[in-house]
Amino acid sequence: MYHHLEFEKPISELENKIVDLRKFAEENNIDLNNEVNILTRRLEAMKKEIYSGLNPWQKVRLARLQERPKALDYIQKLFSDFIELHGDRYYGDDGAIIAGIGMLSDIAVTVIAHQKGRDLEENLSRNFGMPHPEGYRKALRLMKQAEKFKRPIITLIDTPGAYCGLEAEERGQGEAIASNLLHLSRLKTPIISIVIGEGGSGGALALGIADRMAMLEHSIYSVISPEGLSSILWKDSSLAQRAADIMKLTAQDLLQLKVIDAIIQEPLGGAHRDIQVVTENMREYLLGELRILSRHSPQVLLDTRYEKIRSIGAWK
Amino acid sequence: MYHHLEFEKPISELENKIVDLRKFAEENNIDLNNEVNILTRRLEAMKKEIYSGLNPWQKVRLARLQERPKALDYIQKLFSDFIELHGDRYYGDDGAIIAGIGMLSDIAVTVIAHQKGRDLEENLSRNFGMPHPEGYRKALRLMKQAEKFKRPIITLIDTPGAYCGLEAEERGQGEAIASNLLHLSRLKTPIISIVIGEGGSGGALALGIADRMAMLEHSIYSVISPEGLSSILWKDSSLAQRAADIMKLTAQDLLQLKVIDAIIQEPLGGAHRDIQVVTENMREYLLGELRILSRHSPQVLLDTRYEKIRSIGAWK
Amino acid sequence: MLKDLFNKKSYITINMYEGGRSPISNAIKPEDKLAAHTAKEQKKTERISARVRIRTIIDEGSFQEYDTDLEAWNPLEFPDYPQKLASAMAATDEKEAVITGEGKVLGMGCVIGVMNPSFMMGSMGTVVGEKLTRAIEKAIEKKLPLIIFTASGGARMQEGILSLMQMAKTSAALARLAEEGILYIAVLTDPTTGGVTASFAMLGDIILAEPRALIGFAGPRVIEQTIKQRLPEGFQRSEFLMEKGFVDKIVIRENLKETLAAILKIHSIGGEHNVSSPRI
Amino acid sequence: MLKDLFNKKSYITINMYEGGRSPISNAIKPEDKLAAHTAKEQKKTERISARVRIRTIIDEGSFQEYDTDLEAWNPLEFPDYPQKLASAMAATDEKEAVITGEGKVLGMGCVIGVMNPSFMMGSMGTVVGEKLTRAIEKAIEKKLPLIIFTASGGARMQEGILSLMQMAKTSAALARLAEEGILYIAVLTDPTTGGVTASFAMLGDIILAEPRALIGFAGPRVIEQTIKQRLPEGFQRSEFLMEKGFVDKIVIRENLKETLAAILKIHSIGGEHNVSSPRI
Ligand SMILES: [Zn+2]
Ligand SMILES: [Zn+2]
Repeated sequence: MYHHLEFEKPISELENKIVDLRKFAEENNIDLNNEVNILTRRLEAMKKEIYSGLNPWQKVRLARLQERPKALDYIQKLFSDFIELHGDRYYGDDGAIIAGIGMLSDIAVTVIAHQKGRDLEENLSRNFGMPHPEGYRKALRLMKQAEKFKRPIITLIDTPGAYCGLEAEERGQGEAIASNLLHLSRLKTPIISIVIGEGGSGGALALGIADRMAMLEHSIYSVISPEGLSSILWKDSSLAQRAADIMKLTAQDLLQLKVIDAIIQEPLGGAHRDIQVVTENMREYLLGELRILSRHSPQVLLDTRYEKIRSIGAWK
Repeated sequence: MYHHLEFEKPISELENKIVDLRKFAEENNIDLNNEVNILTRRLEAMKKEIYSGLNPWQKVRLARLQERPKALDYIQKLFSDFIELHGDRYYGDDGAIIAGIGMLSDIAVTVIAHQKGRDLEENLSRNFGMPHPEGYRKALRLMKQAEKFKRPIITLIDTPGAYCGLEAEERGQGEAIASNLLHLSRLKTPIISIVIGEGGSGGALALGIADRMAMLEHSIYSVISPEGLSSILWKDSSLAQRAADIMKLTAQDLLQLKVIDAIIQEPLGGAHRDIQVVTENMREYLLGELRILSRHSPQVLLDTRYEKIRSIGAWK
Repeated sequence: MLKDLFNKKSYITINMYEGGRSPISNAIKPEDKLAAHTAKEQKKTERISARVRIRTIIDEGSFQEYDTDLEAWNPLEFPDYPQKLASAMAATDEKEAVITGEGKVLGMGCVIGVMNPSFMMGSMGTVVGEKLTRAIEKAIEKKLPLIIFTASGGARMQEGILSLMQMAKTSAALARLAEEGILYIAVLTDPTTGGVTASFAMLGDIILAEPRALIGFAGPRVIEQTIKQRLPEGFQRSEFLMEKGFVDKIVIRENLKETLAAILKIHSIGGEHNVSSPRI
Repeated sequence: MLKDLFNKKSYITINMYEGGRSPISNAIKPEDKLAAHTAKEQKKTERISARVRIRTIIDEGSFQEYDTDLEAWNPLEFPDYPQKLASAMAATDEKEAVITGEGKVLGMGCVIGVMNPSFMMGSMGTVVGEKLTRAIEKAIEKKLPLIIFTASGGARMQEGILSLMQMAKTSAALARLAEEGILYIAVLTDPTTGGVTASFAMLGDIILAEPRALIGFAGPRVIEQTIKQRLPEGFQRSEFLMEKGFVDKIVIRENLKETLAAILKIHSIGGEHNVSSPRI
């Protein structure tokens, strides 16, 4: 069952009111169609107003919503014949990263994604979408395999960040992320990344060196979590909302900062309201961009990718 | 202090007799020079006879001798400016494998070697020269580095085998060895391997895919230890001597089977009798072969290396 | 080391899910869930001959065997080896521990090698190494994907160092296959150990395994002797290897042909003819 | 996350040899033994400024600084950022947290970048990323080996996502350097954490570290908050990272210049002019 976010309360209240009114009309056999229609129109207007004017913190809440579709939900809909592949060939298989091969329409692709759990049980096996080094190494292994077989790579990003635990440090979280950044920048195959929920710092970036970078409309991407920033700035993680306001973490901010190339539209109220719509928007984006990228030689691809990464930054 | 092997007893007895005789002559002021000279000549003849006619089991004993020089002893003498480098960048640093860079005469080289301990304490930190997967992965990392910087690779082989333990299996001993075999066969830089003591099965082979393969005169190289074979054949590991006799594991056998290209001479009695002599023989061999290998293009090198490996075997 | 793998022809159920931490189960297709389920239920993994395996994988009538005449020799003059070979041949009606050839999997061409666990314990001598290497070279020549089913107690003692060198030979051939960008799928079946595990078994672009197959470098008894304690339940089984990152996917025998076909299909579409083709 | 690394300017001795298993000590040169010994004795690791570091490493009079005019901006309009920058500049007399340039180490030319731990905690904003990337590009252009001394609390929060992208930028530039076959030595000094550890710090062909430097992805406090327990002694110190396989060699400050020179020397002899030269 979907638990409404606080800024959605006026909407759900109005929705309930409409339901009540209909019920009342039916039970008492009165014609209230006119009233119902007026309220329904008001509801639509209210939704549009609320969802198009979400503040950064509201976006954060939406991006992290338990009900928001996770990578596997999209993978199941986007790719046919998907075969999940496992293991880094060094140490383990990390459930926080899904990797495999499949067909996007008639194109064979490699898919790599962070996977958050859709419930508590899955979240435990997925470590809440926070990978260990073996997750990044599995990703790199299969990205190199994609290069070998000249398959484009599609990554879906959705992570609070790389896991900050003892074992992750022992096994070289820093090395694993760094190594991905280096190798992804030179992979001779097209790479497209889409942030579908939460893009958490280096843990997200390790799957996010791409020829095309998009974000779903209500997803976020930042160097640190709002909680993290507020605890650094004000020694108080409960001021996360205030932090979110200043950190420019929405898809719209990142497009303006030229860190991403496109925003993929979600249905009114967010991706969870109609995953089919989002999936079709994603498919259209992916196929369109792959069509363009496939026209380039690997060398042009690499040079363009480098220029793209190279140009980010601002100074006096 | 050097503990004599049983087949060396006649030698040491005669040596003691000569010492006694000299002492007696001195104490009693008698001239026994003639007798001493006769015995000394007999000693030389005996040594030649014994050491040139060693049976396989005696070679096994010599190859494993605690006093036999270990990789680091040779490394210190062969290479100037040697810098040891550590770690596999995935999991750990394996003391059973030494790796580093240094100068062989005026050639920059990468050196990779199994290192057995020279005493019990070192043996514990070296795991008796039996690597874990991280040892093979360190080796591969630094071999690829050698290729990158166009440095020839020299490997020194001396291991009872890859470690057969729980953690080694968990971390993929098989994968680590296999991966080295595959990559070494295509490294675009000259590789020379020398078995300096014990060449134990896959654990040795993982450092032994080379353009030139030599063995020290009294070293051994086999698919399984004599103890292992005898316990398989006769359910009795104490029959190792009998096993050694049939398994063709001496340098001389391997030369005949065309598995190795050369035998490097040891001083009479074994490498431990005069490491300087062995080192100079090794240096001469290495420099000579590097001179030849350096004339070939990487492609010729790879093709020749492949043909060399490809041709091993015998069938009807 | 070799023999202890083969002593017990059928062994009791070891449920790895009881042993250590539970494996990350994130199957998203019903078949995967079925596989995991079935794996639990299975009392033992039946070993089948290479000939039967080929019938279950390769489309009827499409198999062309390679190198049927290659026969082992006794280069080390190892005592009793010729007799052992002769009785293995008589018992299996095969000349060696591997069958190689080409054929089709649901219509898609491939080169295939299948090891025979009942021919001298599937041990790898020079003929096994040579036949597999020739098969790999055929795959390069014909630009066909390669599938190898492993089942082996390791290197063949009786051919000594020459046997060891087959690890190098097959791995070097696979390195060339990889450089050509040709797909290699390894399918690990019970038991896969020793020199085979330390060479071509672990070199697949994609590594599949049958449920509960024993897969390891050292044999379990050797390890127990080394560490002087009992191995945990489920150690060195397929499920354990998948948890440790060395197996891509565990597939029950009934689904193997379809899974191989699905992988071949994706790879037949890839390459030059993938995104760069004008159809998109 | 950033600040807790820097709060204690001098911290108590943590002896890693007491903590976990003893590190594999196999130094074969007397200097190494000395280094290990000295490391034990050291009560703390003094942080030094980038300017001082360059004096201790680069031959006198040989240093030519790059990009002295590059100065941070406030692209996110982050509150108080300009003031923080101004006070960091005033306190350090530097314009940013990294100095780049070229010079000689015992006569051998190289491009060098040195981070300044006291400029806004050595955090990496876009100027740090840009200066390092330009330095890497210079090394490619001039075919000079590259040395980077790291010292950083991670990405600079005030530049948000742009700061994160400097990890990508520097790593992509290092990938091109690697393709050109040019040597890159990373020298990790106290503290090296966050985005710097997860990019160029861990990408050296050879990675050196000063004794007992704090090196990690996550800061110790963040980890303690995550796992809800105290970290073991010596965790995330240089010696720990070497044991875990991520550092090639620990070198005491007194030996750093000579060690760098020795590595540069070996690499100056390598390459095309190594075995293929007529002198052998
Ligand atoms: Zn999984
Ligand atoms: Zn060491």
